[in-house]
Amino acid sequence: MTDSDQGSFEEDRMSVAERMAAEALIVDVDGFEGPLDVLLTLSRTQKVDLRKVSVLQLAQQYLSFVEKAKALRIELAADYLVMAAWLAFLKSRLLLPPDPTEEGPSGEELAAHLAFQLERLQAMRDVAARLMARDQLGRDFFKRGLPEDVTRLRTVTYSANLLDLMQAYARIRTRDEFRPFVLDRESVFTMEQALDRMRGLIGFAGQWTDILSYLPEGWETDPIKRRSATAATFAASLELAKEGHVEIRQSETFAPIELRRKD
Amino acid sequence: MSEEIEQKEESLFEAPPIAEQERMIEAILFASAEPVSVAELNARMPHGSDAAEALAHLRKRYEGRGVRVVRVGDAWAMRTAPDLGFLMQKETVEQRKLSRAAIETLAIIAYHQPVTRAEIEAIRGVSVSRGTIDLLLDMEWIRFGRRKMTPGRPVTFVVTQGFLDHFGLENARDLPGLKELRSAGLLDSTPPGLGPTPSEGEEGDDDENQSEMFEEE
Amino acid sequence: MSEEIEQKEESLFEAPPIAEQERMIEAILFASAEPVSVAELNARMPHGSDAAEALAHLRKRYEGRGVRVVRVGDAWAMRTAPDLGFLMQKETVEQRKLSRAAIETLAIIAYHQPVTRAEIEAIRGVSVSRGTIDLLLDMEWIRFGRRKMTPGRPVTFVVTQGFLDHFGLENARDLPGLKELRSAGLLDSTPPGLGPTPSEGEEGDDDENQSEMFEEE
Repeated sequence: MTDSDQGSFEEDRMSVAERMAAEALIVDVDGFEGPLDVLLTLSRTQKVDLRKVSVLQLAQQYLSFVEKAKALRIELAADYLVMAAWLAFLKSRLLLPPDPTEEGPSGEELAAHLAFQLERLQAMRDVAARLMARDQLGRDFFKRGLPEDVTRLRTVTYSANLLDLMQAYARIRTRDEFRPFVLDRESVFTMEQALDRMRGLIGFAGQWTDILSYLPEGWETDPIKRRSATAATFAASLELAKEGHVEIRQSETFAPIELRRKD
Repeated sequence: MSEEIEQKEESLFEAPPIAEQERMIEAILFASAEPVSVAELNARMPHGSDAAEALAHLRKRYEGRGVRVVRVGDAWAMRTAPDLGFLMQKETVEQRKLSRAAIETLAIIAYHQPVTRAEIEAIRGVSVSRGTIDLLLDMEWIRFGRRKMTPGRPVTFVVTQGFLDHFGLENARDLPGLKELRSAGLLDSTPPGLGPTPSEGEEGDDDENQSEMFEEE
Repeated sequence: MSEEIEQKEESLFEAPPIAEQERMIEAILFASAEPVSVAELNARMPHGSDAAEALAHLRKRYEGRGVRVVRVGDAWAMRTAPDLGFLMQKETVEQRKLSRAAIETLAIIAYHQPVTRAEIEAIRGVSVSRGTIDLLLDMEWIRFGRRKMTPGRPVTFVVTQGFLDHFGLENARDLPGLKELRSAGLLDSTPPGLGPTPSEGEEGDDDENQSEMFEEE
């Protein structure tokens, strides 16, 4: 390293080669993987064991790197600037006598931690390189080219437990009960049907006749059908009376309802 | 990288020792996806090698081993010894859940045996595939029962002792009835207050069935 | 879904002689492209066999041959001798070009496992892209490990058997330079002699991590 008479150890302590390297850094800033990567590269210019790296000098190198980047109007990502601020802080801590009232780690501790981070990153890079330099499968050593497949003799056994069985049965037996509610059309005789039927018959009803005699054939015995047919016939009788085709009478409560043609 | 070495070796013009050639063939045959001819071996090995001779040594070395060097057409390959073929089989027992169709069919047979296929279909409301019946027969959970004394004399199905064993039943009478299923919450989806339901009406039949259920073999 | 249950070979016969067991293992390992675990070897061999012992014999037999018996984690495989790689241009598989970020991330996972993403980022000083992790997962060189018992229970990454196989490592303890790194304190999160710093408060876990580091599959 060349000594400089200007006192400040900053840029002048750097050799031409180092300065060119620093400039190359800036041009190449996209190629860096963040501030730590830059710091690691800068620390190499100190040409010492990473354990003996001067963090103060490194901080200075980094700060001047950021300054130059700014001068060259290179947009630096925020984390580069955060690192710069932190290093500026670290630098002041290292340069000023320790303030006993100050809390937190000392400047030396912070510096040691930074040096450790750099050393650790470098160590990881070294072992990564060693790892990749190993013999590799498919490049240096090979697996069986024609593996003989294991034939699987597959026996399938089926399982079901009692609960499955009962649930299955329950499912089948409840299915019927759960069909959507629909009227059982088979045992329903509608008023329209009754009207049709009676219109054809009232022509013969010259005398008073019990309306129950108009129930359709086959609907008299089954109670459900009988009820439906009776109601329909009654309603149809009222409708016919309303239309003026028939007359209706009932002698007393619950007595037969009779009708006859109205001329 | 590898080219460099090869060039170096070729430039020496001296064939590697036969033991080394044997190693090479071993590696090539092992890694190759296809049988390799002697010509190709020679082409791949350093200049001056004698693949045929090295191959003969290799063949001898593997005699009686778990792997052997075999001729395939006019090429060579390594294969596992034929007597160890059984090791290349992996016996696995796969447990599968019975399909819904199968378990429903089985349940109907268990509750209504002896039951014809037509009856099963009437109860399930869908047709029963031949495969489902075959599977249950195959598993020996059902078997053919007596023919029914109805027109066509259809075959019936009944459950087997194996079925009873599997489900931990002494006999099919132990199967819970619909009332029990309901009280066990298995039928709890029945809307309340419907009064006597058709299914309950059939419970009377169940007893009847069950007397029929245990026909002798 | 379908559970496979290895059917234990029940044999009333005595285990085959060790030389025969060796042949069997030879055949099984030879036939398989992927490492086979000792447990699987035992399962496939006749009842009473001792795969571990037979393996030791077999390994010895293949010493110095063109093909070797190698250990990969808790499994075993046969692989060609690395010095014969030059013969295998035909078998060489195109290696995926890994970015520097991917290589470093892989190394950090291998040496620091189980390691969280945040820890990887602390070491590299930059964020780790999702693509890098995905690529390594996709290559089956890394997999998810146990969650860390720290707030948020972050997932961790560990290297796989495939990673060991690819780099010819018997187990993660054999990683080059691992011992030196550990004794230099470079696998810790803080420099030796310094307490945890506010930025890396997870130090307490480290000792625990390292004992965990070689968790079995």
